[in-house]
Amino acid sequence: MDNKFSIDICGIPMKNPVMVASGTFSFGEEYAKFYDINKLGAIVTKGLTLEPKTGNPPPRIYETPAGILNSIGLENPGVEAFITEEWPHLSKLSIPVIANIDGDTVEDYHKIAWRLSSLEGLAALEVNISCPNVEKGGMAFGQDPESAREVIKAVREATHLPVIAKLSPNVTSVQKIAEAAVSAGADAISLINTLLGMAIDINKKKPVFHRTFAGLSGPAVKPIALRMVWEVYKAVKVPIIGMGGITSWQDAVEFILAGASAVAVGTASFVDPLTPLHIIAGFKQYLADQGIKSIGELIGAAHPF
Amino acid sequence: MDNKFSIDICGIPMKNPVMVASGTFSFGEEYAKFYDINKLGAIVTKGLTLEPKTGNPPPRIYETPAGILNSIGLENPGVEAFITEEWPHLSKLSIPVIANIDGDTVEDYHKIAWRLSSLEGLAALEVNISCPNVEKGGMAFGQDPESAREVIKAVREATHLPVIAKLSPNVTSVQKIAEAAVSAGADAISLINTLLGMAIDINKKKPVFHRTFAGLSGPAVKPIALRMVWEVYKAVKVPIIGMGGITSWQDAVEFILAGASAVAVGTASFVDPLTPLHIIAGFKQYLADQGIKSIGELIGAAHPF
Amino acid sequence: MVLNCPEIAATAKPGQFIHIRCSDGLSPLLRRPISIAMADIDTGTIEIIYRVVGEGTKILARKKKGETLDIMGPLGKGFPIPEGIKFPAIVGGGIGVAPLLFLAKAINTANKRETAGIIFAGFSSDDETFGTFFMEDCGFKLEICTDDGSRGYKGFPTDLLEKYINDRKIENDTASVNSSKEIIGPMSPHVEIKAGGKNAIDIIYACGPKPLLAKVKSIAAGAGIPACLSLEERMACGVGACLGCAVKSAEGGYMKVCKDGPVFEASQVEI
Amino acid sequence: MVLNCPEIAATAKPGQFIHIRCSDGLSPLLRRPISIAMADIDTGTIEIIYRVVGEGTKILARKKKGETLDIMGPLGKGFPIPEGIKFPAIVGGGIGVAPLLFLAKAINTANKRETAGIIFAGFSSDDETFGTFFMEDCGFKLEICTDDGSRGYKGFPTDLLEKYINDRKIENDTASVNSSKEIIGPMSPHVEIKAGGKNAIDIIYACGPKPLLAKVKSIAAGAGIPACLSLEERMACGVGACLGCAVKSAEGGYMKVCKDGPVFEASQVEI
Ligand SMILES: Cc1cc2nc3c(=O)[nH]c(=O)nc-3n(C[C@H](O)[C@H](O)[C@H](O)COP(=O)(O)OP(=O)(O)OC[C@H]3O[C@@H](n4cnc5c(N)ncnc54)[C@H](O)[C@@H]3O)c2cc1C
Ligand SMILES: Cc1cc2nc3c(=O)[nH]c(=O)nc-3n(C[C@H](O)[C@H](O)[C@H](O)COP(=O)(O)OP(=O)(O)OC[C@H]3O[C@@H](n4cnc5c(N)ncnc54)[C@H](O)[C@@H]3O)c2cc1C
Ligand SMILES: Cc1cc2nc3c(=O)[nH]c(=O)nc-3n(C[C@H](O)[C@H](O)[C@H](O)COP(=O)(O)O)c2cc1C
Ligand SMILES: Cc1cc2nc3c(=O)[nH]c(=O)nc-3n(C[C@H](O)[C@H](O)[C@H](O)COP(=O)(O)O)c2cc1C
Ligand code: FES
Ligand code: FES
Repeated sequence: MDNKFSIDICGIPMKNPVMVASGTFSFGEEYAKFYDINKLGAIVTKGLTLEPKTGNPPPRIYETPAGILNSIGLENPGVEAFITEEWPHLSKLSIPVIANIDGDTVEDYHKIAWRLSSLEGLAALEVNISCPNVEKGGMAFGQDPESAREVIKAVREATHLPVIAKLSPNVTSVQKIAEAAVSAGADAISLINTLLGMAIDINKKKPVFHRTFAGLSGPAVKPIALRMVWEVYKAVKVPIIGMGGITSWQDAVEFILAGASAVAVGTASFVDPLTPLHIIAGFKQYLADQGIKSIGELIGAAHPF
Repeated sequence: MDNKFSIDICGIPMKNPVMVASGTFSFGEEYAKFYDINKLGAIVTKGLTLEPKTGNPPPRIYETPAGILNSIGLENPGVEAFITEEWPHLSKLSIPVIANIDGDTVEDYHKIAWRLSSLEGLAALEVNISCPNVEKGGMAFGQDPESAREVIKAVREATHLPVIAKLSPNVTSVQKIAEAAVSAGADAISLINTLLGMAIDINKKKPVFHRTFAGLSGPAVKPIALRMVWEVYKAVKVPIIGMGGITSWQDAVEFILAGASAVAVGTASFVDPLTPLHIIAGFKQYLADQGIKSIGELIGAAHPF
Repeated sequence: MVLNCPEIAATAKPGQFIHIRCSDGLSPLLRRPISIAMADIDTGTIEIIYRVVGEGTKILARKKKGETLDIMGPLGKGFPIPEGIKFPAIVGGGIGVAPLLFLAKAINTANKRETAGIIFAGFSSDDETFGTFFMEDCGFKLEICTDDGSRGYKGFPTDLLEKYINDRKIENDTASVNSSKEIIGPMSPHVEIKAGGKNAIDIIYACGPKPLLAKVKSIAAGAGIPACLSLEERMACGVGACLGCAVKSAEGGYMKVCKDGPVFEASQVEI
Repeated sequence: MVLNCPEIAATAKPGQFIHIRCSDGLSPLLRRPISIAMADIDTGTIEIIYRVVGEGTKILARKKKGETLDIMGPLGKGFPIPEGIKFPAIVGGGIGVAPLLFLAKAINTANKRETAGIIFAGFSSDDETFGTFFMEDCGFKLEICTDDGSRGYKGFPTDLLEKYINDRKIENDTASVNSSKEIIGPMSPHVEIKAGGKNAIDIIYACGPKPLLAKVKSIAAGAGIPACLSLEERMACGVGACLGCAVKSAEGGYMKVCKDGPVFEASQVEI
C-alpha cells in the first residue's frame, strides 16, 4: 500500500481516495470485465431498498450539455436478493464495499440498515437522502434538516457500521443539512447527488421523462459540487466524500483541496470506464511532482489559514 | 409586427419573445455593431446600483464544461451616470428597455426604483435579488421568501413601472420565493440567475476567484433552469421570463412549453453574438411548421391538462 | 466505416454492437452505440454503417482514414442461430438493416443451403438502400420495399412478411425439431424451432424502427413463429452498469438493452 | 495560420485581435482571442501565430487548409504609432512577439528610415523563435534572447532594453515634439513623444507575459519614455459587453482589455 496515497475515512481504510459513485457501477461485475476493480479505493453499490424496485419506464437517460439527466428510479433487486446474489462476489473483493441505501420511510431506512449490518465485511452504509427519482422519500428527506436528522438517527441506531449521509444539492443551505446529519450521528458526508433538472420534447410537447424531473450529473455540475464540498468542509468536522462531474485527476485534486477526503467517479465511467484508474495515476503523479508526503496535507488546503 | 409572435408581458409589448439577459449585453452599444438590436423582443440592461460600483478584481471569468463562472461583481456606472450616459441612446431604440436593479439594502432598491421611474419610456424594472457576486444584499434577498417580499414591496411602492422579480436558483423551493414575490406585487418573474459554483487553481492551491464563489451560467445549467420555470409556472399566475443556458431556438421552445412567456439569451451571446437572431428565426419557423397561430398557445403547453 | 480492431473482429457475433466515443471533448458526452455490420477475422476488421442524425454521428462522419477511434466492444448479446433452422426470414427497416448483413452472412455460413432464407428490407427510397448485393450473395431471396415506391414494393417490409406467411400456412402441428442448440450466438434468447412446409419461415429476425418491430412481433405471435428482435434504447454505459437502457419485460420489470439484449426473443419484451 | 477574410484584412491595425470559435460544439464553449500577426489588404488575408496550450488551440491546430473558421474581428484598440517617433523599441516575449510583427511592419511603412528601431525578442529557446527574418526585413535591429542561451543573449529581453537605455541616457529636457497625432491606430492611448539623442528610444511597445510587461513598465517609467503594453486577460464576449476582462486602471476602477485595450499606455494600468 502506498502510504502517501492511503486514507482512512471514518474507519474505512482505502489505499487511494478514488471511489466509484452509487448507481454508476451497479454491483461491480460489469466494470470488472474492463479492469481489476481491486485497484479502486472503494466501491459504492447501486442504491438498495428493502423490497425490489422495478424502476421507472424508459427513457431513463437523456444527454444534456456536458451532463446527463437520469431517471432510473432506484431499480434494484431489494436487500435480500442483494445479499444472496451480489454480496457473495462483492465480499471477495479486497477493497471496501459500501452499501448505498434508500427508503420510502424512516422505518425503511432503519430496517435495511439493520439487515445489512449482519453482513460480515461490509465497510459502511451510505444513506441516500437525496434521490430525486422516486415517488416517496428520497430527496425530500435531504431537503429539510429535521427529516435528514431523523433518517440518519434511525440508521445510526440500527447499525454499528460507519454511516455516511449522502446529501442533495437541491437546497438553499447544504451546510444546515450536513450539520443536522452529523448531529444525528453521521460519520461522514457524501455529496453531491444529482441536481433536479428536466427536458422537454418539443415535437411531442411533453416532458422527456415520465416523472417530468430527473437528476443531472456529469461535468456540467462540477462547479456546483465543488462549491458545496467547500461549504460543508467549513461547517462540519467529519470527512467528506466529494463527487459531481469528476472526470480528470485535476478535478479530483480540486475536490480534495476544497475539503474532500476522498472522491467518487460517477458519470465519467460511462464516457470512459477506465476514468477511475486514470485519476488514480494522475493524482499519484501530482503528489510526487508537488512533493506532497501524504494526501492528508492536501485536504481542504485551498481554504484560507 | 408579426402577431403570431408578439407577446405582451405585464404591459411590456414585445414583437417577439426573445430578450437578452442582464449583464451579458451591457447597455447595448457593443452588440449594436453586429446587428440591428431593434430586432430583439426587449433589452435588459446590466445591473444598476445607486452608486457606481467598480466590480471585482480579475479573474472574473472562468470556463467550465459547457458553462462559465463569472464574478463581475455588478460593475456599473451607477444610476445617475446611467441616466446621463446610457439612457439617451437606449431611449432611442424602438424596443422595450428594461432596467435591472440591485441594492445592498431594501432602501437602496426603493431609491433606485424611484429614481428610474422618472425616465420616460423605460419599460420595466427587473429586480435582481439573486446576484451571487456581491458582498451585501444580492442573492441573500432571493434565498428567503420574507426578504424577497420586502424588497419587491419596496420597489412596488416606489414605481408605477411593471416590476419583474429576478430569482436565484440557489434555493430549496423556488416556488416559495416566486409566491412571495408575487404576493408583494411582482408583475412577472425572471429566472434563473446564476448558480453558485467555484473553481480551484490546483497549482496555486487556491480558489480561482477572489470571492471564492462565482455564478455559473451557460448550456450546462439549462436542465435546472427549465425545471425551475416549470415549477414556478405551476405556482404563480404572472408571466415568466425564462433564461439559463438558452443557445438554440429549440432551447427557447422548451422554455416556452415549460411555462415561460418570453426567454432571455445570456452566455450564448458570447459564443455567437447573433444567437438571439438565430433563435427568433428558428422559433418563427417552428410556429409556421407546427401551424401555431399565436405563441400564447405554446406557453406552458407541456404541462398535463 | 471500416475499423481495424482484431480483438473485436475475432469474437463479434451478429447483433452485437460497439460503443463509440465520437468526440474526445465533452460534446457529445456519451458514447454512441452502433451495430457491427460485418466482422472479418482474417483482416481483423469490422464494419459499421450509420446514418448521420445528430452531433455524434456528424463528428463520426468527419473522421478520416487512418485516424483512431475510441470504441468499446463487442457488447451485448447477438442473434441466436439455432441448429436446424431451415428457412429464416430477416426483416429490416432503414439503418436497421446494418446488423442484418452480418447476420445474413453468419446464417449463410452456418446453414449452407441453396436458399438461405428470405430478407424483407425496407428503405425510405431507392437512394437509401444498401447491402442488397451482399444479402443476395449470402443466398437470401431479397424483397426490397421503399416508402415512396422508387424501388421494389411500395410499402412496408412487414406487409410482405405477412403476405408471405399467409401464402404458406405453416403446419403448426408438425413435431418440433429436436435440437434447439445454438451454434452461433449466445444462449439467450432461447428459441424453439418448429418444422414447416418447404420455404416456410421457421424463425424471424428483425431490426428497425419500433413500429416495424411491434408489427413483426404481432405477425410472429399470430403465426406461432419465434422472432428475435434487435431493440434500441438510449444508452449511457453500454455495459449494464447504469440501468439506463430499460425495456419492459413481458414478465414485469425491465431488462437492459445493452446487456440482456439488444436482441430479445419477441415474447420476452413489450414494445 | 493564414485566414482569408478581406474585410478584416482591410481594416486591421497592429495590436488588434480576432475572437475565434475553435469548436462548433460546446467544448470549449468560449471563443479564444488571438492577435492579428499580419494583415495583407492586397491578398485579403490575415495571419495568426499561436501556441497550443489547451483544448481550444488544440482544436485550432487540427484545422486543415480550406476549412472555414468562425471568427469575430478586428477587435480592440491597437498600438498607436504617433507621428514623429524616431526610434521605437519593441519588446516581445514568446508568443507575445506575434502581434509585434504586424507592428514592426506598420512602423516600417509609416516611418521609413534606415533603421526603423530596435526589437528585443525573448524566447524560451532557439526552437521557439519565429519572425526573426521578417523583423529584420522591416528595418529593425534585432536582439534575440533565449532563456536557455541556445540563441543570442541568455536572459530576458528586458535586461537588454534596460542596458540599452542606460547606455544612451535620454535627454529628457529637450522640447517635446509638437505633433503627437497618430497616423495609425486608434486615438487612445494618447502618447506624447519626446526627442532624444541618436537612436535613443522614444517609445516602447511590449507584448508578452505579465512579468515582462511589469518590468517594461518600470523601466519606461524610470526613463521617462512612453510605453504601450498589450495585455492579456481571460475573455468571454471580446467586445466589451460582459465586463469579464478587467484590468486595474491607474485611476482606480477597471478597464476592459477587449475594448479599452488590449493595448494600454503603461501609466494607465496597474499590472
Ligand atoms: C444497440 C444499438 C445499435 C445501433 N446501431 C446503429 C447502426 O448500426 N447504425 C446507425 O446509424 N445507428 C445505430 N443505432 C442508433 C444510433 O446509436 C443513434 O443514431 C446515435 O446514437 C445518434 O447519435 P447522434 O449524436 O448522431 O444523434 P443525437 O443528437 O444523439 O440524436 C439524434 C436523434 O436520435 C435519437 N437517439 C439518440 N440516441 C439514441 C439511441 N441510443 N437510441 C435511440 N435513439 C436515439 C435522438 O432522440 C434524436 O432524435 C443503434 C442504437 C442502438 C441502441
Ligand atoms: C488579446 C489577446 C491576444 C492573444 N493573442 C495570442 C496570440 O497571438 N497567440 C497565442 O498563442 N495566444 C494568444 N493569446 C492567448 C490565447 O488567447 C490563449 O492561449 C488561448 O485562449 C488558450 O486557449 P486554449 O483553449 O488552448 O487553452 P485553455 O485550456 O483555455 O487554457 C490553457 C492555459 O492558458 C490560460 N488561458 C486561457 N485563456 C486565456 C486568456 N484569454 N488569457 C490568458 N490566459 C489564458 C489558462 O489559464 C490555462 O493555463 C491572446 C490572448 C489575448 C487576451
Ligand atoms: C445513472 C445514475 C444512477 C444513480 N443512482 C444512484 C443511486 O442509486 N444512489 C445514489 O445515492 N446516487 C445515485 N446516483 C448519483 C451518483 O452517485 C452521483 O452522486 C452523481 O451522479 C454525481 O456524480 P457524477 O457527476 O460523477 O455522476 C446515480 C447517478 C447516475 C448518473
Ligand atoms: C457575465 C455575466 C454578468 C451578469 N450580470 C448580471 C447582472 O448584472 N444582473 C442580473 O440580474 N443578472 C446577471 N447575470 C445573469 C444573467 O442575466 C442570466 O440570468 C444568467 O447568466 C443565466 O442565463 P445564461 O445561462 O443564458 O447566461 C450575468 C451573467 C453573466 C454571465
Ligand atoms: S446503457 Fe447502462 S445499463 Fe444499458
Ligand atoms: S471579454 Fe467581455 S468585456 Fe472584455
